[in-house]
Amino acid sequence: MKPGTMGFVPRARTAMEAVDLGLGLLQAHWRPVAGVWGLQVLFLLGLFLPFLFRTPLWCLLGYWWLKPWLDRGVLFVLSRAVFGQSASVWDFLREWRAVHRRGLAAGLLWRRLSPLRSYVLPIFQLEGLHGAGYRQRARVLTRQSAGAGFLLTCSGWLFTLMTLVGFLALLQGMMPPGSRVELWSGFDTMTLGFQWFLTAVGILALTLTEPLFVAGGFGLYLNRRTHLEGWDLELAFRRLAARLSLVVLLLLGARSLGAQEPPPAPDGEPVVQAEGAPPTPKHPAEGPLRPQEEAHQRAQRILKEDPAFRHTEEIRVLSYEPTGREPHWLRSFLDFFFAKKEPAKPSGSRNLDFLKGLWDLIALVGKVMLVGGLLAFVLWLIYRFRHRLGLPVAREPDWEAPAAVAGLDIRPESLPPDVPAAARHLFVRGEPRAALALLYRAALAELVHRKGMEIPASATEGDCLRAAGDHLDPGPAAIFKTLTLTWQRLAYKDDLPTREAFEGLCEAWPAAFGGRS
Amino acid sequence: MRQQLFEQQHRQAWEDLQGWLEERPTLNPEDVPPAYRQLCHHLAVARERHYSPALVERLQQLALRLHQRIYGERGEGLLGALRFLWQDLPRQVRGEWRLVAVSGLLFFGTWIGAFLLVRADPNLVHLMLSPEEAARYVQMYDPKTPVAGAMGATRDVMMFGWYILNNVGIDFQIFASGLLAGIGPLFFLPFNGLHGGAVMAHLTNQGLTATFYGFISGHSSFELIGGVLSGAGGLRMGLSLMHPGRRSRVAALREGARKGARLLFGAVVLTFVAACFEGFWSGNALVPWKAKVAVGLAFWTLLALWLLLAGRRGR
Amino acid sequence: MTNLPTPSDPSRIQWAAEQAEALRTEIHRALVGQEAVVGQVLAAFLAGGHVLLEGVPGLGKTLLVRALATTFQGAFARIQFTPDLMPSDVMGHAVWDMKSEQFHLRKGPVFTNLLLADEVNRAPAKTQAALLEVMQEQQVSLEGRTLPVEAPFMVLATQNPIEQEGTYPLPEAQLDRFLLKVQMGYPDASEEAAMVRQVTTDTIGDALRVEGVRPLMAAPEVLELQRLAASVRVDDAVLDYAVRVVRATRQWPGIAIGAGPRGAIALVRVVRAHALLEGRDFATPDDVKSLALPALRHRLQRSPETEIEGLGSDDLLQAILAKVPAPRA
Amino acid sequence: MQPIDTVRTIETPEGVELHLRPAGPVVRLWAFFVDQVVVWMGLILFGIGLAYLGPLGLGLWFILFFLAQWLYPVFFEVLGGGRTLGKRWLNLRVLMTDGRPVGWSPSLIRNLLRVVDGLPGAYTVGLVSTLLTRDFQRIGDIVAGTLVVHEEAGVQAPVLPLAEPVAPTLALTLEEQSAILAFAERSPRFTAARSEELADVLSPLSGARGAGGLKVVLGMARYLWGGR
Repeated sequence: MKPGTMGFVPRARTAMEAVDLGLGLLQAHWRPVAGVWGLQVLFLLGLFLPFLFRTPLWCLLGYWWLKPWLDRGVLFVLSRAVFGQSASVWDFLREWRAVHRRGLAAGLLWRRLSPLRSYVLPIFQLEGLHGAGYRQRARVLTRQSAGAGFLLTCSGWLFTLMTLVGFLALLQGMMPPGSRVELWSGFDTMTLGFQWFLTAVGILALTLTEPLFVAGGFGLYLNRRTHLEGWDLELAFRRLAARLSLVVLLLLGARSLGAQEPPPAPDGEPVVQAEGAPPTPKHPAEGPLRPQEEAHQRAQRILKEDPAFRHTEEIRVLSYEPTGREPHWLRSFLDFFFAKKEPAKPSGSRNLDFLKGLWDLIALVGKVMLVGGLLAFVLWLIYRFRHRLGLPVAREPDWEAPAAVAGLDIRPESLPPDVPAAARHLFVRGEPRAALALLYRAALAELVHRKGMEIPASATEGDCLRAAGDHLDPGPAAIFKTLTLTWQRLAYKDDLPTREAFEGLCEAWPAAFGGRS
Repeated sequence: MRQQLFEQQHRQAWEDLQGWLEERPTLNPEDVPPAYRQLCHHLAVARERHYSPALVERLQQLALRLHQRIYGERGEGLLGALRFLWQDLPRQVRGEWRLVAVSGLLFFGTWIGAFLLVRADPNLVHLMLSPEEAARYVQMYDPKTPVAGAMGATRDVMMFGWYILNNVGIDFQIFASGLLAGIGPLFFLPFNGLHGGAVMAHLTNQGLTATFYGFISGHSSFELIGGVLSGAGGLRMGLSLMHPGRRSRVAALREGARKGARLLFGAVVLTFVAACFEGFWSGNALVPWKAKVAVGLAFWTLLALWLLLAGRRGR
Repeated sequence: MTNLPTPSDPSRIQWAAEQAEALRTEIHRALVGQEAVVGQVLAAFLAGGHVLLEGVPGLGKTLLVRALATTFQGAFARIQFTPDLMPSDVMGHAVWDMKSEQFHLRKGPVFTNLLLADEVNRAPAKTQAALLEVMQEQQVSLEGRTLPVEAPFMVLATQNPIEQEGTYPLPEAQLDRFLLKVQMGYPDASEEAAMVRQVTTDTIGDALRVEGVRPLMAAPEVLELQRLAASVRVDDAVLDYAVRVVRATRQWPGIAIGAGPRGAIALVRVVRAHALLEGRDFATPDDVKSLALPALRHRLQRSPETEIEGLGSDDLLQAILAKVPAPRA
Repeated sequence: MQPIDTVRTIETPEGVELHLRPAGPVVRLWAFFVDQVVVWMGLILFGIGLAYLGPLGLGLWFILFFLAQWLYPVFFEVLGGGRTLGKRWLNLRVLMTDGRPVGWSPSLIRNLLRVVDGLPGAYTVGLVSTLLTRDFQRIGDIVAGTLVVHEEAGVQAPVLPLAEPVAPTLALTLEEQSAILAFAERSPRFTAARSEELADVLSPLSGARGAGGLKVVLGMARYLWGGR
């Protein structure tokens, strides 16, 4: 064992974290733990074998009682793991005597029910203390994390219980639905078969959860010593001292050194502990079942298995006791408002009915408010977020025909009654630009107001042309296209149309955009 | 630099950050990120120089708390939830239409199958319902039995609570059991489908159409589609587990669960709405049953339109 | 080959329009579909500007550029930008010649007419800066000598919108150097079918087929076209419209930083070229509208809220175009 | 072999490593237990109150039950900084595996998947899962990408014991300096005898034993810390 290497990081932890440290050690070293543990469990089961068939539940009890003996194997492996070593089954067998020599009897007898069992286990197994020394040491060590140690012990029970219930439920779940075997009802009858079954499951559950308990307690122990004694510091200091001088300084008290070496060196200290075979049950349960019991069980079995007795169904209904009369909240409501002109009921129960009606009324108002409020809230939300929700939102402002498109006034009232004539007139007067503009905007006005074409103010000539394609027949559309192109040349290039071209447009205009001419 | 000097120089900065964490701000919010980066730097320096463990631990914990605070997930709030319902959920349903279709088929397929079978041969109902159950359903929808709504408003609230507890819980269970390789939905959906179809056909056979259809039509759309969606969510999760694609199984599962949970969320909202209707509307005896059926059909249409069309327009 | 018409020839616009149409047709021989992209790239080409092409791989970006190069018998070069690409790999460097015992300049791939800078955002900033400098100055400084790059010179840089990891996004300020940012989407179904057919027929491997493209003109004609494009008449009303659109980007909610004056200049430049492509010698507001997106989308910086809401630059620009009134002639 | 520790290291975008300390099944069992007690106490109390309201009360109680059963942990985890009441009691916290606080969706997933962790009857799957995973995650945690960690205790700056600063007679490595500082910080909590015992290990360095040696070592810590 090199003093410098540690299998875990010693830090001052909280108690619960220390438990997790123990579990972490267990996770990392689960293989050797499983090896040693398995060996012990097999040994124990072999020991129980003669009794297993007759009195299984006693075996389960015995197994449970002997757990402190089993724990020692786990603690042995974990104590090696603390120094980064992996203990094998052979190591365990070699150290067999050392592992079991200290405090086994006490652990199995008067310390068996200690609520801090796994927390104090290292004190006598690893430190080898007993008697007054043990008590003092245990008092010091458990002064702070005793609460956590107790919780850990309870967790051990709960985990075992959880595993047990889990297994039972799993098996129950795997029964085919039609088989009608109710595992849980086995607790009532406790046949031998069920006892075997229960023992097997119980031993399995104990076997699976006990190492957790030991590891958690060991974690608490390690952490407490780190807190109390500064293990980590001692190691660092030793490294420093070793670096400083070649002289090995072993000036520490034997105790703290001894505490470092799990398991304790097998020196000749003549501590005799009761060891050997765990106590075997002295009184195996009385022989086979007694006749009365047998008869009882047969009856049970018949009741259970014969379909004639077995038609039971579990029906779960949410039932409410019928009120008998209709509550007539409506009538009470009317009564309430119209000063009970017509007593609806015989007067004897009227008073009560009225109260009942009032109560119904309150409930109704509450309900209406609840539902109404919910509804209003939802509506408000929809309204509030209508934009984000991508709902069709009314255009803001509602679309109305723009007064001007591309800078041209297209309101109908701004147009002369006879557009082509007015345009010709302007053209002759030497205002071809105005003339063409008139033709174009009149055509647009026509499209907007007669054909219902929607053009926003940001539409360019090209947009209008595309939109017009959907609203005009091919003939007029072609004319509108020519008109647009001519207008664009004029507007953006100052390119005057020829007279013929203009005339052509004027002539085609009434037919295409007809309405007013 | 000696530790003492280091502490002296930066103590103020650390205390400021601590104060910001404890809601007594001495820092402007915009100064926090730089101060946090500075702290990270200090932590790295303190570790590198092996300052005393207590100091390193103190800085480490401060940094951890700030990390959590700064990188906390910002919820999208109410608006996000609404947008999810209006856009993302229908989109996702359409995106995962295969799963939704499988889930729907498992549910409605068996439903319709059971319905047709029992309609064809009324005796087949006993394959799926025990006589007591069948009788109980008949009794429940017997016109002479008062329906829930006729029992006053307090009963409505009670039924509402029960429906939420029961139905949403079923949705949750269908979803979560999807993790078992999708077996949960594969079992629950057909089971519920068969049961529902058998009940429906049986009651129709008994001539209880008015009460039965009147009662279920109002909320059926929400509840059944909710069930289908939670089934699809569970299937999504199970599928990610079985076919992780090119990702690790856990990563795929994580992604699948996130997607599935979104479907589930939609399912829960639908089921909640269903419970509202079931509690307050379906049992209402004042409304003629034909009107209820008409309303129910309208809801079916609206829901279908919602799932098919909502959120189609881009952002 | 066409003879150059004299500048005074009234049919020169006619000629230009024919040439432009022919260019378009030839390019479409190699590249099926993507009408808008081809139009925008040609417009940038005629306007003498550079283009940033964004689109997922495999849409024919390289094909487009090679086809364009073939049409005017221009030199074509392609640089694949990688993280270890150095500026000298782009610009060229001096080599010691053992025989003549002199330094020789080895010119880099930028000395060409059409340069395809593939995945430009994968190279580190200094290499990007070198390329952007050439684009701006049209010349290269090597070993103390200034070497002009032959006109016509056009850079088409591509970037992949999805792979953002391990890339160096181009700095916002330098994006300004690109006249247009063209977005290449997926082709529609029929186009894609035609494309697949074309690529898989008579082709071995992945070779790009540009043999079908015929050369149409030579560099002088290109320069003449560019000159003609620059002389297209832009009416004050159209100019004013373009400026108003650009100015609107600066006040628009949801835009943190709008386009600068350079944006308006670029827009008008490319509007001229576009008009020429359409066979007109004057620009209309429609030209402005149809090119505002590619010319401005890379010059905006969205505000954080907008980014969170997922609104793209294009959405914002569309909204602006829908609000800005068309010009009053 | 790597020494066992109870931390999981995450690296932040700022490039520093932060330590999370995953919590194991024992402490989580108790947190769960406390939660259940609280929830059921609440349900029973409300149940008694609501019983006076008749069916209306029953309905409200159903809703409460639903909320307590499914959403109680989610609400507390998201709005209470990753802590339900039980976790608060036992100083636990739920975080994402990268150290961020847990959000609605992961919290919902991890709590809904209790259905799976609870299989076959009494959380056996969850227990086995926590034991088999390195960070004690149950199935719900794995799927949601979350982690239950021990809450940091909030270290206050310890006060170094007063001592005359002494310069070490020889250059110390950083680790050694750190150990001496740590010793000084923790020595008030050791017994005097143990402190001296530890200081004695360093007697080659301090040149003294017993109380004198302790004083020298504490002085060195003072010196290393920065006192002159």
